Order: sequence, then C-alpha cells, then structure tokens
Amino acid sequence: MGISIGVGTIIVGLLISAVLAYVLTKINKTTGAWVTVLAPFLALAAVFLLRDSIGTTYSLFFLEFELTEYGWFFSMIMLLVFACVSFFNVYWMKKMVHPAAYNMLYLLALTGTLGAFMAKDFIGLFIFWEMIVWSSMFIIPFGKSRKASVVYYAFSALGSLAMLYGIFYLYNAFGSFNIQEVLKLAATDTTAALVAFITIGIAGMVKLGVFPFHLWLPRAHGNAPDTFSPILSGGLVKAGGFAVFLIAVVMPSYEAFATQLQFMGVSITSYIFILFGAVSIVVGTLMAIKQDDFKKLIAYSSVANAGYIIIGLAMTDALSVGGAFMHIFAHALASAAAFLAVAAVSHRTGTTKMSELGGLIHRMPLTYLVYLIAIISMAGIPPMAGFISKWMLFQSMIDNGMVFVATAAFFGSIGSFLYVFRPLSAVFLGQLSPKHYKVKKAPVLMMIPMIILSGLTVLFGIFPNIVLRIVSRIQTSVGMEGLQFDGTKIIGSNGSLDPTLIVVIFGIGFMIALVIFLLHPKSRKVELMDTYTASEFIYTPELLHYSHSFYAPFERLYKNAPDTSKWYKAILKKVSEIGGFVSYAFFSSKPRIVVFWIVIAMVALLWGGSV
Amino acid sequence: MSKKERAVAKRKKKWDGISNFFRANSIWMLMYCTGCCAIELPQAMTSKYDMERLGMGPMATPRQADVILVTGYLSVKTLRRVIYAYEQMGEPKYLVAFGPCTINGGIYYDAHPVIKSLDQYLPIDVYIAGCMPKPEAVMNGFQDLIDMIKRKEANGWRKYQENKEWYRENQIHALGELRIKDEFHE
Amino acid sequence: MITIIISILIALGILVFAFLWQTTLSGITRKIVGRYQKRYGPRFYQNFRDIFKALSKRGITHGWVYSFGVIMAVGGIMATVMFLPLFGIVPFPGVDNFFIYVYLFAVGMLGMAMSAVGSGNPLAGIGVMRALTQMVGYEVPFMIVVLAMIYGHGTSSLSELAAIQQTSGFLSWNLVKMPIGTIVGFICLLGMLGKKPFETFIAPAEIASGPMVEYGGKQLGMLMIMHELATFIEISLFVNLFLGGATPIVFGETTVLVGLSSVVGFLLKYSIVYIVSALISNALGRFKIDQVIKYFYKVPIVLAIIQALIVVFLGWGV
Amino acid sequence: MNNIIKEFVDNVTAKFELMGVDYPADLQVSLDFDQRDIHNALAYIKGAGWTQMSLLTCVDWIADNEFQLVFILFNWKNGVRLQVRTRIDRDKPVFTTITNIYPGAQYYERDVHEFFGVEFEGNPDSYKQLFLENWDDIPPLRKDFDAIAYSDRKYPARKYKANFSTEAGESK
Repeated sequence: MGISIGVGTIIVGLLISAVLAYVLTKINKTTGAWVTVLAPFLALAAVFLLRDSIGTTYSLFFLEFELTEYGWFFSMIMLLVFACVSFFNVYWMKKMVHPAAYNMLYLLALTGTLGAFMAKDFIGLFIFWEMIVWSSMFIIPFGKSRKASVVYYAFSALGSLAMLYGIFYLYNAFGSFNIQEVLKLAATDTTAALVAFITIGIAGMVKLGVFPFHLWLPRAHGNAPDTFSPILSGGLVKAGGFAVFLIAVVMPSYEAFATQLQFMGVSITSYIFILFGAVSIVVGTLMAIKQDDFKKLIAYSSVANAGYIIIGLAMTDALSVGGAFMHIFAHALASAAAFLAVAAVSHRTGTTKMSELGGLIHRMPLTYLVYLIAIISMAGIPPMAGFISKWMLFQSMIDNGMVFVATAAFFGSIGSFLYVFRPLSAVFLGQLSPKHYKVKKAPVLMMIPMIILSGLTVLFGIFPNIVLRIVSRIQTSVGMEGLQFDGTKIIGSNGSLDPTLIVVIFGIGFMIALVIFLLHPKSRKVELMDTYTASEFIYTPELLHYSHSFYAPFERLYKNAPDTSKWYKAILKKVSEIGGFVSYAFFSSKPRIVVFWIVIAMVALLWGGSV
Repeated sequence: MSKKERAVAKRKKKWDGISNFFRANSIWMLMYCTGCCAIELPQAMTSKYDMERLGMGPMATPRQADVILVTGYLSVKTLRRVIYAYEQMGEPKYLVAFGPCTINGGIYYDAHPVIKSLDQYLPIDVYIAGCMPKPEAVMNGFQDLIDMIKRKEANGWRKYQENKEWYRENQIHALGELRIKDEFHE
Repeated sequence: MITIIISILIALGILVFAFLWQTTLSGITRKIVGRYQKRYGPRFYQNFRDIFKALSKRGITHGWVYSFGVIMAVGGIMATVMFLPLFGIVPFPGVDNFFIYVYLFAVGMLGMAMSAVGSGNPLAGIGVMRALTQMVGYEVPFMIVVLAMIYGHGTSSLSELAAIQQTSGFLSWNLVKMPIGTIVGFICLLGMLGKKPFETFIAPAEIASGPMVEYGGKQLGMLMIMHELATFIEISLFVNLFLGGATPIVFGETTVLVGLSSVVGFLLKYSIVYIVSALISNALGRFKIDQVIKYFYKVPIVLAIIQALIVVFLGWGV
Repeated sequence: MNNIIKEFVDNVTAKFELMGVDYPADLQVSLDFDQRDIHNALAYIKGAGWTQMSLLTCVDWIADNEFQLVFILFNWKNGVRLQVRTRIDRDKPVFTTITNIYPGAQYYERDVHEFFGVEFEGNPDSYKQLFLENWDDIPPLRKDFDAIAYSDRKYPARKYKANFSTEAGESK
C-alpha cells in the first residue's frame, strides 16, 4: 500500500514545511526561501491529483475535511498564486526584517486558505479562517507601515466575529456544524438564512474588501511587503468570495429568500448585497484613478473587482455565478501578475511611486509585456480571461434589467481603462529618467512566475471553456443549472460568445496590419528625446514625461466627494471616548472613584440582602 | 557608391515613381511663421483662394508635415529652431521660402542677428517672391511645387542628405553651435 | 471548416468595403464642408491620396512599442470591422453581440494609446488622458441605452437587433420606439467620433493633435486607415441600433430590387448621420475636457437612465 | 498735479545732488543723478510711490565716452512717469546692481549686459545669455559695432551675376 495523499496529509505537510522553513531560514536565508517555493508546488501537484477523489471525506485529529468541487477550484487558484509568487521570496530575503518568520507565516497563510476551503464543518472553517487573518496580519507590518496591519486587523476582527456569531447561531438553531447540512437546513428557515447570510456575508465582504469595508485593502496591499501584495490581492482576498459563495449559492439564497420581496429578479436581501457591490465598483474605480502609488492603485482596483464578484455571486443565476467564478480566477491571475510586475519594478528601481518612474519598457521589456497582459485582462478586453467574466456578468445584469447596478458596472469597466493605463503610461512608457539608465532586466527567476501567470491569462482568454467546464460542474454539484457550451462557444441568455473565434479574427486583423506595415519603407530610429517640442531644445527627460497627477481634470470633478475613512474616524473617536470613560470609571486608581464604587457595591449588596 | 547604396537608391527611385502622384496632391504644411509673410496665408487658405482644393492642409507638428513654410526673415535664434524642425520631418520633405528676406536678407540685409540667404543652411525647393507675396503668388508658388514634385524636381531633401557636411559647415559658421543649452532649456 | 473560411472571406469583403466606403464618404464630407464654408473643397478621393502618401513617406520610430502599438491598433479595429454585419449579411452569425464591438474596439484604442505614449512625447500622454477621460463620459450613457434595448428585445446580437426593427417599416425603428435613447446615442456618437464640441483629445491648436503628435510616415498612414475603419464601426453601430439597419427603401415583389434598395437605404442613412455630425462639428467650438465630463454626466446619462427605466419598468419601446 | 511733481522734485533736490531736471511731456519728469547717488535716489523714489520699474536701458554716448543708464519708473497712484538717468564710464562700464531695490530689474540687467557690455556688480545672473545665443563679438548695440561688417562676415550674401541694386539718385 503506497502513501495515499489526502487533504490531511497536505495540510500536515504544509504545517511541517512552515516550521522547516522557519528553522532553515535561521540557518541559511536562501534555503529557507526555497522551501516556500517547493512546498506550494508540491501541494499544487497533490491537489491537482486529488481531482478524481472529489467528494471524499478526510479527517485529521478532530478536524473533518471534505473535498468539494468548489473547494478544489478555490484551492487550485490559491495554490497557483502562492506557487508563482513564492519565487519572489528568494529575492526579498535580504530586504526582510524577519525572513524566518516571514517564510513561516507565508506557508501558514497557505495552510489556512487550503484548510478553510476544504473544511467540512464550520469550526474547521473558522479555525483556518483565523489562521489566514493572523498570519497575514503579522506579515503586513514587515512592509512599510505598522498601522496598516492594525486597520487590517480591526476589519478582520469585525468579519471574524460576525462569522463566529453566525456559526453559533446556526449551531443553536440546527445543532450541527456541518457546512453543507446546516446550510441546506437554513435554506428552509428564512430567519436563520437571513442571519447566516448577513453574518457570513459580512465576513466575506470584509475579506473581499467590498464597500464599506474596503478601507483596509489599499492600506494593507499598499504597505505589505512587495512579495505579499500579490498574495493578498490574488489569493487571500478571494477567500471572501468563498464565504459569499457559501451563503449565496451553496445555501442557496434564492430558495431561502423565495418568500421575500423580489426586486429585479433577486430577493431584496441579495439586492442590497448587489448594491454594496455596485458602490464598491464606483468607489474603487474613482479612488484607483486618483492614486500615485502603483501598488495602491492596483489595490483599489481589487476593491472594484470585488464588486463584480459579489454582484455575480449574489445574482445567483447560472451565468452570473459562472461569471463570478471566472472573474475570481481571471482577477486572481491578473492582479497577481500585476503586483509581481510592480514587485519586479520595485526590486530594480526601489520605488513604486508612479511619478518617479518612466520609460522602463526600454530596460524591462518582458515585465512590461506581463503587466500589459495583466491589465488587458483586468480591464476586460479580449482576448484575455477578464473579458469572458465581464461579458457573462453583463449578460445576467441585462437579463435582470438592473439599470443602476449596470450603470455602476459599465462605469467601473470603462473607468478601469483609465486606471490600468496610467501605470502603463507613467511607469513603462514615456521618457526614461536618467537615474534609471542603469536599471537591469528583471531576474530570470522572477520572470518564470510572471510568464506562467500571463500565459495562463492568455490561454484561458482563448479557451475559457477549460475553466468554465469546471465551473459548470461546480454549479451542478450545488444544485444549480450549469453553463451551456457549443464547441468553443459560450451560450448566454441573449447572445453567445466565441472567444476562440475572436482570437482568430484578431490574429487575421493583426496579420493584415503587419503586412501593411512591412510593405512600406522602413522607419528611421530616433532617440526618445528627439520628439516634438515646438522646436525647442529640451535636455531633461523627467520634464518631458507626463505622469504627475495624470487624470487631473477628472480628479478635480470629485475631489470634494465624501470620504469613507472620515466616517470610520468619527466612529473611532466615539469608541475611544467611550473607552476612555470606561477606563476612567472602572479602572481608575484614584481613591475617590474607588471609594465611589465601593459605596455603590455596598449599597447594592445591602439592597440585595434586604430583599 | 557601394553596392548597398546603389540598391537603396534604386529602391528609393522605384518608390518615388509610385508615390509621387499621391505626394503631389496631398501636401501637408508646417507653417513656420517667422515674419510678416505669414499674414498672407489665411487668405490663401480660406474661402477666397481655398488651398484645400490642391490637397493642402495645415498640420500641427513637423512629423506629420510634408512641406515647411518659412515665411519671412530668420534670426539666428529662429534658424536653429527651423533646422531642428526641418530635421524632424519625415522624408520626402520640401521647403518653401517666402519673401526677399529668405533670398538675400531683404530689408534686414545689414542686421546683426538676421541671416541673409536661407539656402546656405537649408535646401529650398520653391521661393515665393514679393514683400509680402500676394495670395495669388502664394497659390502660384504652391502650384509650382506640385508641378515640381510631379516632375521629380523637388529634390531639396535629397540634396540636403547628400551635401550634409556642406550645410552643416555653413550652419556652424553662422550659429556657433546647432543646439543651444542654457538655463531656459533644462 | 469550409464555413469558417467562407465566413472569413465575407468578413474580409466587409473590411475592404468599409475602408473604401468610409474613406470616400470622408472625402465627400470634406467637399460638403468646403461648400458650407464657401470653398471648393478637395476632390472626393482626397483621403485616399492622403493615406497612400503618408504610407509612402519615410517616418520615424521611437522603439518597438511605437510600431507594435500601431499594428495592434489597426489589427484590433480590423477585427472589429470583420465582426460587423453589413446589409443584413452576418459573417459570424450568433456571435455578433454588442459587447464584442465595445471591447474589441478597445483593443485597437489601447494599441494606439500605447504606441502614442511610447513615443515619449508628453503631449501624446495628455491626449490619451483626455481620450480616456472622454470615453468614461460617452461610453456609459451609450451602454445604458443599449442595455435597455437588449433588455427590451431580448437579444444582444447586432444583426438581430437590426432585424427586429425591420419588421414593420419605419415605426419599428428604435428612433421611434426609444426617442430619448436615440438622442443620447447621437450625442455619444459625436463623442466617439471626436467631433466638436467633443474634440478635446485631438485639439491641434492646443496639444498639437494629441496622440497623433509624433506620427509621420507609414505609422500615420495606418492610423488614418484605423480612423476611417473606427468611424465606420461607430456609425454602423448607430445605424444598426437606432435607425433600423439595412431597411429597403423600395417595396415590392422583386427580391433583388428590394435587396439592392436596402443596401441603398443603409448607405443613405449612414451618409446622413455622418454628414450631419460633420456639419455640427464645423459649426461648434470645443469643450474643455472637464466640461465634457460634466456635460455627459449631467444630460445624456440622466436621459439614458430615464430611457432605461421606461423600458425596464413601463415596457414601452419593446 | 503739477504741484505734486514740483513738490517731489523739490524734495529730491533737497536730498540729493541733482545734475539736471527736465519735463519732456505731461506727467513725465526726467532726473539726472550722479552715479554715486543713484542707488539712494532710487530707494527714495521707490519709497515715494514709484514702485514699478518699467524699463532699464542704456544709451551709448560714444562722443562723450560714456554710457547713460536710463531707469523708467511709474507711479500707479498719480500716473507720473520718471526717467532716472545716470552716466557711467564707457571704458570701464561697471555699475552696482539695483535688483535689491527693484527685483524686476534682473532681466533688464541681463539685457543691458548682453547688448552694451555693462557689468552689474552683485548680480551674478547678469552674465548669463538672454537673447543672443552664443554671441562672439563686441556687444552689438554699441555705436562702434559695425553691423554690416559683422553681417557680411558671418552670413554669406547671395552672389548675383548682374548688379540689380542701384544707389538712390544714381541713374541706370
């Protein structure tokens, strides 16, 4: 009998390798970093091989695991992102303050996500959920700011507590922790379903960074170490999608809320969730347009994209859920690739401020291509994976006639052209600043994961059915209608899409253009500074580079818009005032207050005695 | 002339043969309005004389333009910029000079900052005489340019390429150095 | 396989027709504008001369992305044209849905923007910034109106949307069914075409023709081809969505005659839309970019939402 | 109005040694000072309301072997224009800068330095080139500068086969 690989083995293996990474990093930094590269790859292979044994239950000590279709899908995305990003760890070891702790926490975060996706009962889900929160909370301060971690923890605690409340409420009502079982039971009880939907939904929204819980996301992503931002954006945030998926689709919400008021084809509770998604699309887009920091810009774009995911999941029809899954997948790949490109730029130049960079295409052409593919996917332009998901989401929005939500989605979709183009223009194109003349190409080991991610983005843009068939199986496994296909075509409700054909036609167009280009006289190569300046002589490339406050005319229009962080600051002030009063009243060492409480206590005691 | 150069020349000639029909009837201008002759261009362009029926039109940058119009006297300071603009243009390119100032200095023949004859520094395809030239003369000059392009005589840009050293020497003699670098050009 | 090849050949035919037709019409419009300004104006084939002259010139290049972006731009726009139905002929039936045009069109625009900024000229960067900002303005109201239309008619296929409008003559046009939407569509069309008052991103006197600032030679020629094709896409979209597409102007028994007259009908509507937009462009001045955005988010978007709500809740115009 | 001008001129005369006063037109006064007094005088005049420096220029009196610096000042309260003038030695044209009194004089000093070769002590920027790029001769607006010779030397003239130009009055 050979060694049978089960979920338990993988989790234990990852835990052991986390400890191993810690010990080895203490001895030799690079060796320890290689452990973080190898472990996710081995886990990826193992989980991939477990494809055939979906539906099996595993147990590890007191924890129960079940490999579900969606658990497998989410785990694959997560492992892919972790495995690709881990190559960067090798280069960041010297820059880290605590490399050993980083490596251990990195693998613990991975363990947490896998455990959460495969947990059979809510207790396992909660334990591993907390493992994600705690490990990432300790990693974030290794970057630029400690405060970001505090903000992250504050929001995560809110989400975790809401989830815990939901779990205990459900246990109280149905006497079980088993996820599938409890959710199916909850679907028959509207009140329980509502509580579960809101509490676990909040946990998911916090993790996804949906408005109004979006504030931690740009802070954490922007300030986390460059190697951890792709994990946060591409991986951990998507765990929120998992939580929302549980209560919206596994439960399923359309059955639970069938008696509720139906609005635009969905129940009013779901519609409120959808509205939050719509608002976070608008807020994320507007804020992303404003940012000067490359990482914060992509972080806000994650807020906007989280909006699409939650809209898709909450609409709960075949196309929208399929779209949301495709979006989770496409955005995980694209944002991880974009963050890795930032990390490569930051590794070579030492900054992520867009106004300080420029013209890096002449030094880092491959990184540029990786970023280009990532943003094409993020903006939802064919032939990348992001287009497929947006198309599917738009289809179901139109079917339901959701005018306002669609307005937000269209705005976010067109607005994404703005914010994804800005780094392209300000960092990679334009004039090369003299201080970056000696910048070298990104190292080969960094290129490998970036190329893998870009390649997958293109591949699943051309042949999305590979993913969509899995998604369709997930949908049938939770009792929904699956997606429809016809060869390479995806059948939508009011039209169909053939991504392969689009790529073929685009290829033909490109070839015609190439032939026209090659037939005509060869161009003369000129220097980048030999450019139209109204015939004036200019010698400073920095001044000939347009990157500072790029969308100034557009930003001006909403610079006075209300800022959510102000509400939170006001709440914070109130909380700290109450806390101050409490500590003044109850924890003071001043004699008169102590005497006052003693008197009160005695009066109470005497009162109690007399009755 | 080496073999390669001859092949290049041959290819150029072939292209010119095909393209001259289009070039002659689609001339985009870069107006370098240095002096008073520029005031005659609006009449030539608008409804009175309508330059567009010859296929001509104004363009914003030297990259897009086919012909550069030097309308009037050139101080050394302006000459530097004209040379820069001319060298930025794509080939083939033509240069039309307006008024006597570009021929022999005109009324500025004795001024210390004003050059006397532009053809020392840049090749000129067509001169338009008159101080200032009337719109009729301007239109006539453009018609001449079109005819010259059709007859393959508008070869100023080729002359400039072939005699680059001679032109460069003259430019350096008058200007000191071609590109100026001071506090205004940082 | 054979059907795909035939489809591609049809699509290539549409591509060639689109280029020839729109370039000719641009020339004719230049002539009309010339007459409008009491001039003779150029020959009607002037635009062909311009394009081929530009192609034959020896331009400059600022590096590989400068040329690659141009090829990507032209390729993307050509691919978009190849998906367009023309006179009821659909090269790829079933997959010609509206979102393909919006997003495949964006490939071309992205290519051009990339190439322009890759030239290293800040004016190109400003031009691209304005073009993108303006896109946020016009694209959203336009898509809302189309949302209402797709919701109402139950299909997002461009050819089917056109076919639905050909069922009962003039009265089934979306121009009649959704008058507010048509107005919004036309305003957005002006924005898409970059006609005045929405000419912010070209602005030759202000930012030296914006993205086009560094182009000369064959790159400029290819971008001019791209411009003509992009105009064709935008106007055909408008005609197909709002004006009933290829509706015959002669009714009768003879199929050939009706078919031919529907070709004429389409081209007539197309010409009218294009010439009217050109005349409006020549009569107006230019907005500033923040005025453009303010305008689009004040008037057209409100009208578009009103139209969408009318269709979704009242069911009028279906 | 004349009273105001008269009063002002009287005040100036009482304070400084005036070389001459002239009234070229309505609301215009020209005052000549000695080179030693000029800075004090300018400071006083600025204090008296002539806050705008419209022009600083130079006149080459080659026969007297002197340069005359002319400061044109304007008073926005009463609209009176002052021409404050002083003469300096042409062989050693050195003058102390007035940029600490009128900061706007910065570019005029560079202008005068470039065209007349007057050196402004205390203003290091005045040596930078302003209008003439790469000038390689004596300053061009000095009377002893031969523009035609310079032009002939620097810019080759067109050679004509026949003599088309005729002097005025000369018959063909």
